Amino acid sequence: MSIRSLKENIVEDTFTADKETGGRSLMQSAALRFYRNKAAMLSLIILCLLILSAIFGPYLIPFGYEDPDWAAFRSPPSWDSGHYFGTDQNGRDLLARTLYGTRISLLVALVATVVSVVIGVSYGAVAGYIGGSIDQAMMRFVDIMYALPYILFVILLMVIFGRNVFLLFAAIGALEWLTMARIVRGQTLSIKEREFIEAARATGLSTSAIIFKHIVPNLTGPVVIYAALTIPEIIATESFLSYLGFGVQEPLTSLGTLIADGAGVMEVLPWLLFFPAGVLVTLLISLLFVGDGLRDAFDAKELKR
Amino acid sequence: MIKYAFNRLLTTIPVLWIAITVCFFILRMAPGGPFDGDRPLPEAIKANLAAHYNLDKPLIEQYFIYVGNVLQGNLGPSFTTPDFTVSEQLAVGLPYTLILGGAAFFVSLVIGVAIGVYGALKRNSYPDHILAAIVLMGLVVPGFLVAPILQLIFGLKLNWLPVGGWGDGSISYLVLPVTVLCLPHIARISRLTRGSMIEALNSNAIRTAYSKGLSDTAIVWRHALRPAMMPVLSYLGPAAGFLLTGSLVVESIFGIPGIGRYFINAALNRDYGMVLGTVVFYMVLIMVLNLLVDIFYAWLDPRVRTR
Amino acid sequence: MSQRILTVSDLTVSFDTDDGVVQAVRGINGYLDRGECLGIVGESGSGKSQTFLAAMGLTSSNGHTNGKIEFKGQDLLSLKKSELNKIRGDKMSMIFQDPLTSLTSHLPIGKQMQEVLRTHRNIGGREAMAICLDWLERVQMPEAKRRLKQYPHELSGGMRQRIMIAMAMLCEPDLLIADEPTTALDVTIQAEILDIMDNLRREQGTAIALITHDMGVVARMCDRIQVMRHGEYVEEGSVEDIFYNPQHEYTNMLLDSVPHIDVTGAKPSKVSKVAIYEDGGRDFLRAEDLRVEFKVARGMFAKPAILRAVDGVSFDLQAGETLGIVGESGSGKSTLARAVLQLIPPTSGTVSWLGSPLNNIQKDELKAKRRDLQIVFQDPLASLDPSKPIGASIMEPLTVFESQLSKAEMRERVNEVMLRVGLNASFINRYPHELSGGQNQRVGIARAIITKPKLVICDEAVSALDVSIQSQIIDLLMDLQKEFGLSFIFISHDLSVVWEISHRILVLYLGTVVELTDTSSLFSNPQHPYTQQLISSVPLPDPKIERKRQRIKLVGEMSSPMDPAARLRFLPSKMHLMKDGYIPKLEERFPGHFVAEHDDISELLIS
Amino acid sequence: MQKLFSRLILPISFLILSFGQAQANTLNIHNGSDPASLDPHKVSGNWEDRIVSDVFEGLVAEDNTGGTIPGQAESWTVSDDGLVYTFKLRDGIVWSDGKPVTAGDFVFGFQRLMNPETAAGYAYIQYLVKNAKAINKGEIKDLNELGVKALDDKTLEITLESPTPYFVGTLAHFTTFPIPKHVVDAKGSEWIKIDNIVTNGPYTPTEWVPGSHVLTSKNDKYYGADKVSIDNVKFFALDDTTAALKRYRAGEFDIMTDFPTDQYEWMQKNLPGQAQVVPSASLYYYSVNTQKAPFDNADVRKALSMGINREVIGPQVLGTGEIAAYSWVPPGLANYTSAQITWKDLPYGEKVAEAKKLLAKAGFTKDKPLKLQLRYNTNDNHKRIAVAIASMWKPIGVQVELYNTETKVHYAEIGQGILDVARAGWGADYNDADVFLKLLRSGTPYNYGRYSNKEYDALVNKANVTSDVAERAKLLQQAEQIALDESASFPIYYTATKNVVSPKIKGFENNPFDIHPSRWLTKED
Repeated sequence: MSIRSLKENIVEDTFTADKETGGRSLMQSAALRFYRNKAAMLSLIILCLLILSAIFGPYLIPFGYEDPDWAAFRSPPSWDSGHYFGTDQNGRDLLARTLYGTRISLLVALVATVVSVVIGVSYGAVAGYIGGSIDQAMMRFVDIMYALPYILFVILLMVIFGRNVFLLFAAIGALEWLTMARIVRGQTLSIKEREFIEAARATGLSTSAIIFKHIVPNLTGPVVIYAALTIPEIIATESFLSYLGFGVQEPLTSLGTLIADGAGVMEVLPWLLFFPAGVLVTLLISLLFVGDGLRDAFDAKELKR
Repeated sequence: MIKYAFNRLLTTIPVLWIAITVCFFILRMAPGGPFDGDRPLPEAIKANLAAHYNLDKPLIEQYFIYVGNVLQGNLGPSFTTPDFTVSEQLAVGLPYTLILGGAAFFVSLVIGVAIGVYGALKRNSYPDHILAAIVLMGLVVPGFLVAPILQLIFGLKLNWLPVGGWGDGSISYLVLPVTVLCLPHIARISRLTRGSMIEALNSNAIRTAYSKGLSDTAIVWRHALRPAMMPVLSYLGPAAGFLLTGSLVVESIFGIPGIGRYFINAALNRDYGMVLGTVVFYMVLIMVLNLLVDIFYAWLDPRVRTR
Repeated sequence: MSQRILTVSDLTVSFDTDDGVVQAVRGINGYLDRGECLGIVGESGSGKSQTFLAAMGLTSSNGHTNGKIEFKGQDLLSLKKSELNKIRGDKMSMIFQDPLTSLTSHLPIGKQMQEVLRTHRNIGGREAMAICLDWLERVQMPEAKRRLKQYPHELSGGMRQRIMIAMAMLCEPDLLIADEPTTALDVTIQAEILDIMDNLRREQGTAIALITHDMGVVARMCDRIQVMRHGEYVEEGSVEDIFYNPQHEYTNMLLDSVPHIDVTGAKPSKVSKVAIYEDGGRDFLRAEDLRVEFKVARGMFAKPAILRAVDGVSFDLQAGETLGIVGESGSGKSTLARAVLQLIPPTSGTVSWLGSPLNNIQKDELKAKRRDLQIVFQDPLASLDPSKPIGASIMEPLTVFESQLSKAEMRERVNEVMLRVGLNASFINRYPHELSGGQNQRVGIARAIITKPKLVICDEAVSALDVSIQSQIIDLLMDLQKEFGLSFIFISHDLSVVWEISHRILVLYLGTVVELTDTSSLFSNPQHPYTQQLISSVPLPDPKIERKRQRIKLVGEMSSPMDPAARLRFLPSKMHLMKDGYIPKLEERFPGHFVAEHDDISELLIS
Repeated sequence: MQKLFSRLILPISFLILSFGQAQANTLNIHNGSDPASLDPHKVSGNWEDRIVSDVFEGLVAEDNTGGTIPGQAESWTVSDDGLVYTFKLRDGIVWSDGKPVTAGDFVFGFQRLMNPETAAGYAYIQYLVKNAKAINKGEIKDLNELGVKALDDKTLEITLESPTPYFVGTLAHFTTFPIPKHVVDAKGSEWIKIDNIVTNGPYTPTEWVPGSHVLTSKNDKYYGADKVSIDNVKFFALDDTTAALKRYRAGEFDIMTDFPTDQYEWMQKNLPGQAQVVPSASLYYYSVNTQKAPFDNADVRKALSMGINREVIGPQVLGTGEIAAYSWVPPGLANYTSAQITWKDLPYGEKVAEAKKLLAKAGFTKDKPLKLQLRYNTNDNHKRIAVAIASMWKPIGVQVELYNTETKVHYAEIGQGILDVARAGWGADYNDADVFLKLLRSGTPYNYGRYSNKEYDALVNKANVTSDVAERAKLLQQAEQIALDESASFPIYYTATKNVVSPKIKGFENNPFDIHPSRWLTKED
């Protein structure tokens, strides 16, 4: 009737003939589907290039990200001076700063995402699996957190953690986990209803064993997808905070800080905006496409948005 | 329904209370006080100011005074603008924010849904891809960058629209700020709509509708659109919040006297009363909006109604 | 020849998928005449629906069609959409398997129906309403007028399907395509729906294309049959030809796989002859007055309603015996199974296992006993952890109950059991989604028997499978029973399957036992009116018998277990005691034949 | 509901109304931040000063170069001991509601300023007045003890704590403005609401939309009204100067009181003569913690100070050409010539060499660098200067950790002495060198670096009771030289006023105090 059952039949025919011992896990088949998605693969390649250049780029260019070139303040991009992206108002090489900024932005996003994943998954899985009034209470708490003006809290945290950008983003991650917890809980609720969980209970597995052996592994798809979508969100949040003047501490920089600085001088020193904004837009688009690709690869309908 | 709405609002009271409490104490943990500034005040004057605003009392007492005031509907004084109480400030800013946010809300919903439905109907065609790419740019280019670019192009180069300000409140002053506010939401709403519309169009119910010989228009409007709106609807509650925080950028760049800017200015100025006031205001707004969303849900889906 | 409505020639349908092009229909030819009922029979994935979806222009967007489908002289495949829209819903209409999702949930029934009339007949308002109402009455919709304002979710499955039929018939089409119209319905409802369709065909002369996997349904309804497999018609002929003189081996296999209930009292061949009475005897498993209640929230401040899913069930089971539990949806059979295994804690009553209680005992104690009590589930794919290779799933009980074994020993055991259930050992590292439904169900069985349990509960274990696979799995279970002396509780809504393998059968109705006796006397001498209705509703895959059978129709419809009047549906004479919570008593009418108290059947028949 | 509705309609109608007024001769000023208040006792910033000083007038007023001229008082006399000032009020001065301005309104103003209950942030400016400090601290409860008395409706007598030569200059400050007693008596704290407020200045506020603008209109009852040319002044609040510049370019603003430095070059090219950068009587400096090792060592401080290449900052880093500062008191203050840092004229290379030597002597070398934290409050220019100075210090063996915080935290912390080196700035509230020199006196709250030198304190204290102008200047100069020699703090550059003025505006005179009362300006169409 449906294509799925059609395929199943064909699969049955093929496999009875097939004598290989290996199998494809859901992860592996998702990877295969992802591999076939051209836009997502291209984005992944671009993303990898960006990450590699953020990691190794700063070592390959002759200028440091914090040292002024006293001879070249506000100089436009030039092949001769070696400032391929130009310099800023402090005579610092923009290429070096862009690479460095990309690195910081990615790191910051990573920290926040890891924190949000860890909290969100454990919270959501526990709430979803235990259920009942505990679940109600836990989710009510999430609702409360949702209603709080998020950006205000970030600003307050900024005020408290202002000095340490990684601490700050760990804190942002600690606010970002709400959606993750909701998604994980929803998934857990539906996984919990699946018969294999009942089978595990019928086998006599303990609650914690069921959560960690059967539920958490099956959350990989949604978690990976949502984490992939959290990263661009955090990068965007970071650039927003930079605009408000809460960016990372000088002489460190981030893409958000560079763009916020560049936005004010777009008419007079356009290169200060153009290059970092180009990198940010490329980065975000790649991340979004990769996230979309993952979603399609895992065929996660409930996460389609 | 009214009873339901009332109950919902009732349950928000403890939520509000928790939020007020958390904010109240977090704020006081932050270094710096409302009267620190580039001209340090002599101790005597600081003491006068502290006494004036009850800041010399023990923190816990200040907390109870504040909560007591809020219960009486009084959000207290603003430290940074002594001529206005917090409620007065919010009352002055609210109309601007509501007009701006409401317009942006409406425009992003209409355009976002239109693009999404179009994309779902023509999925994977070139127009679909091109529209998606344009819309995506709205999502990834930050508002604080879009705003000055639009100002430059439409305000200064083309001279079509005013660069900023509220002017006489006419549409021409609203176009740019509303556009900046809308772009990311158009992107999100259109993506959501496209996805859920595709799903709705693949549903059994739509298959039945086709088998009845209905035209495409009738199918989209009568049968597919409402179920497809469900995920969009659940996005709208939070989106209203994002519009508020987004208006922070828009208001400061376009010089519009809404309440978005209080979010940051009050926190930076350690204007405790103002911060808490905005928190209370924001939460009440979000809760009312979520309630509206729920009611709308019931309209979209009769199954929710009878539950 | 003027009677010919539909001609299909050289039709192919193919789909682009991730795994390449899939040929769903590979060049078929066929026809349909006026007033005729054509059955298209095939197992899942045979492409039987695709032919008619193509005719309706409903092939999904990644599909391609080739060939010709002529409907009264027009080639449907080459028509423009607007032209096709003039035909579908008017001269040709279709009903689907799942009536809940097939109706638009946010529109009232009346609007959905009127829409058809407005589109094709340009009739609206009262006139349209009157036509809709007329059709609802013709499909025997109770309280038809009220239904027009209701939403689909407020109606039962049977009512929804009546609406689908009424809606399809509004323009009095020449052809009604019914795609598995009764698969999602209970057997008593199925019988009613089939009768309605049959009457329509007689009265209106509407040709019906009936797509189904159920040989019994075909036997009852069809004049002519097409047997389909892998996108091709393998055999075609009149209903008698196909059933009594099948030519193709596939047709043969299909017919053989279908259990033929014998209502004369003969024992089915598959049941093992003797139950092994061990020292425990009837103390092997005993459930007494078991009750499971759920609280159903009715809004934030209303008191939750009590749903009695299992309402005082008692039975016992002997070692080596198979107890079949049948009941329609909502009868509480799955809840009963889970309560027995303590997967859902019973509200009251006791379950004892080998003389000692299973409920209200320590966790550890229960865990130790679980080794002997296993369960096989309905949905083979859902019952396996998709993130683990099947070998790991099969091994899991060993890691719990025989953790002293080394990894290698465990793997050895897994290999053994896989061979035993007919799985290739090379599949050990495969994932559930790579296997077919039948293979996955073998995995589920392997997992259930690896610890050599004494009791296995099969909860609709074969319901999701095609008949051919179904019979293989049943054979496997019977073999295992013989080999290991297993006891089974076999739960199903399908009487014919239960008939085939059970020693004794328990009939459940809304959480209560209405009849419990050995298989042959249940079928040859059913006592309770409900049992009689149930048996008479099962379509038998034998056209001659089937068409002669008298169907028993009782007043009322199965309602919710939350409705207090529902318990006394078969005992209306005691309805005045409803408020006291009167429950019909179970009486032993013959030795070992228990029947719930009921009024005389003549009182209950629809006149 | 109706209330909400009217609130929705109000701003729109207001703006339609004001749009109509804009047709009349309206001066549109980009005024920076939102004013906190219109109450002279509740404001502190220069953006508030611009509005408040336009709508109120004190005993004295300012001309278009910031010079002191008679205001509400037409003349005054000083007693021989320099302690008692007697002011004669002008005839016919009235509030905008027609009620006369009396000496009593001034007394009321002063008393209100010092009343602890008012909690006026800037009250300390007038601690010069007898008993002012004690009243403000709550030590004296009776407000009538204050040294400000009305001898009659037209005569005001002010008694000081000690002779203060610059006292009359401070009377142009908004803290001394008269307050309409009859309105405060009638309306209480509501007197300041836009519907109630009455003023005695050339303008009177007519509309205030917080976050957008304050509109003031010409006060026809003002004694000099016939010479006031501009009918309305609209002070726009817009913190984002980049956005403001765009609106200036679109013709929405006539004057900007600040502009983004990066745009200076562009403006000089495209808006010639409109962007005006003028040295002002204010100082941009780095405070250094003189109580904390190793900064308690004057040599270390000197090395750090020498390591700053001041000539690069204004022209290169900021791009607006601010002048390098080698004195503590900016040039241009009345009756004063600043002392200068002795090594001012050494070439930068030699300064660096000398700095290295000094640091080495204190035990810091390239391998064992001096580690310090450089604090600044979040702001693009502060950041840029800090980055530049950090990299100037790097070669002399200083390793800098940049530490930025928001303004409130910055000042709260450095006010408590939590700093190694921190940015600060100071401007002249009134035209006297004491404004700056008091910053380094022991125990004053704004002495962030806790610099303490008895000789310095003695010299400054002595100067402030010296009536002879030349003698006083000499004493102050000596003190300044001591502070400079000890590198008590690092002056960096004299802050420039940065205005953008449309060619339509006439009468805008640049001055070191950045004072441009609207009454002197005219606008051509």
